[in-house]
Amino acid sequence: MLRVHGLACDRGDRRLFSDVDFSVATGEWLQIEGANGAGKTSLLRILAGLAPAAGGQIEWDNQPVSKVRDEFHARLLYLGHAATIKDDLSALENLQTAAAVAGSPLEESVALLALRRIGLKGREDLPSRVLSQGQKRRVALARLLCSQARLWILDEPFVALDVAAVDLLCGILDEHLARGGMLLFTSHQAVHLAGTGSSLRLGK
Amino acid sequence: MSQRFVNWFKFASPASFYPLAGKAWPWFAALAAAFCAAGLWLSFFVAPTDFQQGEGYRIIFIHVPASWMSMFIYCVMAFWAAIGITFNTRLSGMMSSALAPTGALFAFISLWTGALWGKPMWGAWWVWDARLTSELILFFLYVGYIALTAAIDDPRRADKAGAIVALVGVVNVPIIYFSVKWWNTLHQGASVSLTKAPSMATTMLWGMLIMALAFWMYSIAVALYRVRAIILERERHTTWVAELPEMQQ
Amino acid sequence: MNWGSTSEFFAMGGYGLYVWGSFGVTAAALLIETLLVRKRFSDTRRTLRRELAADRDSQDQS
Amino acid sequence: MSAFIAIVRRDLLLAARRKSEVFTALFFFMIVVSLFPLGIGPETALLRRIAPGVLWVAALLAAMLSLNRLFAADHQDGTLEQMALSPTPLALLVSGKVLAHWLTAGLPLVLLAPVLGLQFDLSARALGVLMLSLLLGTPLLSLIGAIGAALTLGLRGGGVLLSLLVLPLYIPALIFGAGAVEADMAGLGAGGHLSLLGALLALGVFFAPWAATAALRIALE
Repeated sequence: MLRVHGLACDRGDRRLFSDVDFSVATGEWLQIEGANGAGKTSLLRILAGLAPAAGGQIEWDNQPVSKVRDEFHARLLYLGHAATIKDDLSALENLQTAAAVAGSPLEESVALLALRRIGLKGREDLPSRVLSQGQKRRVALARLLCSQARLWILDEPFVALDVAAVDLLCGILDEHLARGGMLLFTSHQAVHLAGTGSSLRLGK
Repeated sequence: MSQRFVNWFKFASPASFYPLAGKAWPWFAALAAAFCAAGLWLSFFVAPTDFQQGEGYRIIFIHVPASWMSMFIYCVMAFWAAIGITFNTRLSGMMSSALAPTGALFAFISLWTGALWGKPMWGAWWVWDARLTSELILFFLYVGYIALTAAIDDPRRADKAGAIVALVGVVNVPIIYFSVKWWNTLHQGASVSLTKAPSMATTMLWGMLIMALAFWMYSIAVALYRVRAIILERERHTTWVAELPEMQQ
Repeated sequence: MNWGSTSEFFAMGGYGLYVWGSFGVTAAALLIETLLVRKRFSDTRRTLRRELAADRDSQDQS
Repeated sequence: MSAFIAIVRRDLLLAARRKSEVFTALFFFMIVVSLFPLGIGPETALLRRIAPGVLWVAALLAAMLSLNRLFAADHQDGTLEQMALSPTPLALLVSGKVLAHWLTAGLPLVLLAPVLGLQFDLSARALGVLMLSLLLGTPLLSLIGAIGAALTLGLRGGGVLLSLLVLPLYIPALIFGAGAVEADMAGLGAGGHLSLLGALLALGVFFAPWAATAALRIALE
């Protein structure tokens, strides 16, 4: 259970947003909307613990997140705007390294299975340099398939994906929610997900 | 007890430190002028001519205090850096960046006067004496600090990065000093050192101490004045700045 | 008193260039620093005053 | 620990796929060292005297070349954020990156140095001490360099600033490293210098990842 109360964020001298309240319980999703520069990415980064908040509290399982930081990070999967894909490594190497850094190393067979499901069959060993933008996003999203994290925080997960990939991703997100996972994401488009969800609009 | 604790943190906020610094700096400036006059009088009229070095030795009355100050100011910067990192106070970063230019200036004065002392005594403008070399490296450390904090646009980030540089530097200063000293003895044997002037008379020591006090008071006065400017620059959008008497009219 | 005359004082026993070079540059450096700090402070104060005055004007009009 | 190994493995893989960067630094080292005799003259006694200093300064500059990119790519593609969110402490992962940097930028210098030392007519014994001093000293260069690289991450003119910050801190390593070889050639024994270099290395292993991590967190905010 993630609960946020009175959250505020500054950039330089300017206040991006303030008094943001919401909570996400098991099996729920929250879509964060807002114009460019409204602070969507900043909000996600604050929630993930990458940036400090200018005010307010974030609670994880009824405890301030600053007190249970390690436990929170072990339960969290954050995919930022950047692709986190190294051009010189293959899709398989990228996926395995990312998973190992996140603390849950993958067997090669499991990783291959995930890449196959995300639609990269036959491209597992190519250097990521030769993959298209959308295929690189798929490599990054393959991490979702192997993730044991309860809370997913995704920044613009639908960008650069074709229709088939959007459907595939929605399916993956539905599965996660059905397992009792929580999901926070930003997107400009309307998304149809199963389970209970709501949307939060930043800025005026 | 707790009352006193609260008070300290009250003065650590820029809003209450600004008027305090405004009241305090003239006193330190006056003290600096008084000590400077006394120190100059001691160093030119009371201290006798040195029988080995003639009148040239009078340079040490500013050289030695300036070297002391440059090292002392670096330590104070590191102290503020540590405070800033531990308590996350805004003022400490401002104090560090207010002190850095003055510290660099004293390091420069120390090098300049060292060269002017060395020319008549050693016959060369620059010798790789352990103390002079360490002072040069200290000057580089100051320049690094100032360049880094100037390159970062966001002042809060600049303060934090500067704090790390200051702390890493202060750990390294003794290591650098001893390594340079060792290097020096290995290469040219014990050379004439500035501070170990042959006949260190008590009057000379007093002259140096009083000049050091003058520099000290000067540094405090200038740092307080500069930190006032920094506070205004950083806190320009706050209401307390808008309500300051000097902002009216 | 160490000095017989003013010229003797300025000659510094032949070390005049070095001694006055040191003391002079030190005095100049400290003076310049003081002036620069004063200028920084008054510049900041002036810009802030103008900003605040402009803010007040726009508030009066609205 | 698996995350640490993954980071080291990944950085080594990346270096292996981009060999040109490693070789550029190595050739830079070779060229700088070879320039000195051309500037000073081929007199053997003089060359032997300046060899430890020249080799050490060149190694220092060559190790600096690749520091710029130590965290820059990871910062750009978001990998650094993932590292910060890892359950493994960031300082440990940073140590992994430093280790990989040393293996690709420091160790080759150590291996190449005796060959270049021959150009300066160093004795076999002096070459051995030179290698040993570089073996102890180059990890220190990577460790201190990581602090500078983290502090200048994403800044305009970061490269020049990095050298300004890091080079003064390299001085003790330079003094003890080059001093070890000189002391040995003068018949004084290199033990003191080498053990001090080792002590500095121990200090660096302990503190530098911590300081670099603190600097990285500032850059990430």
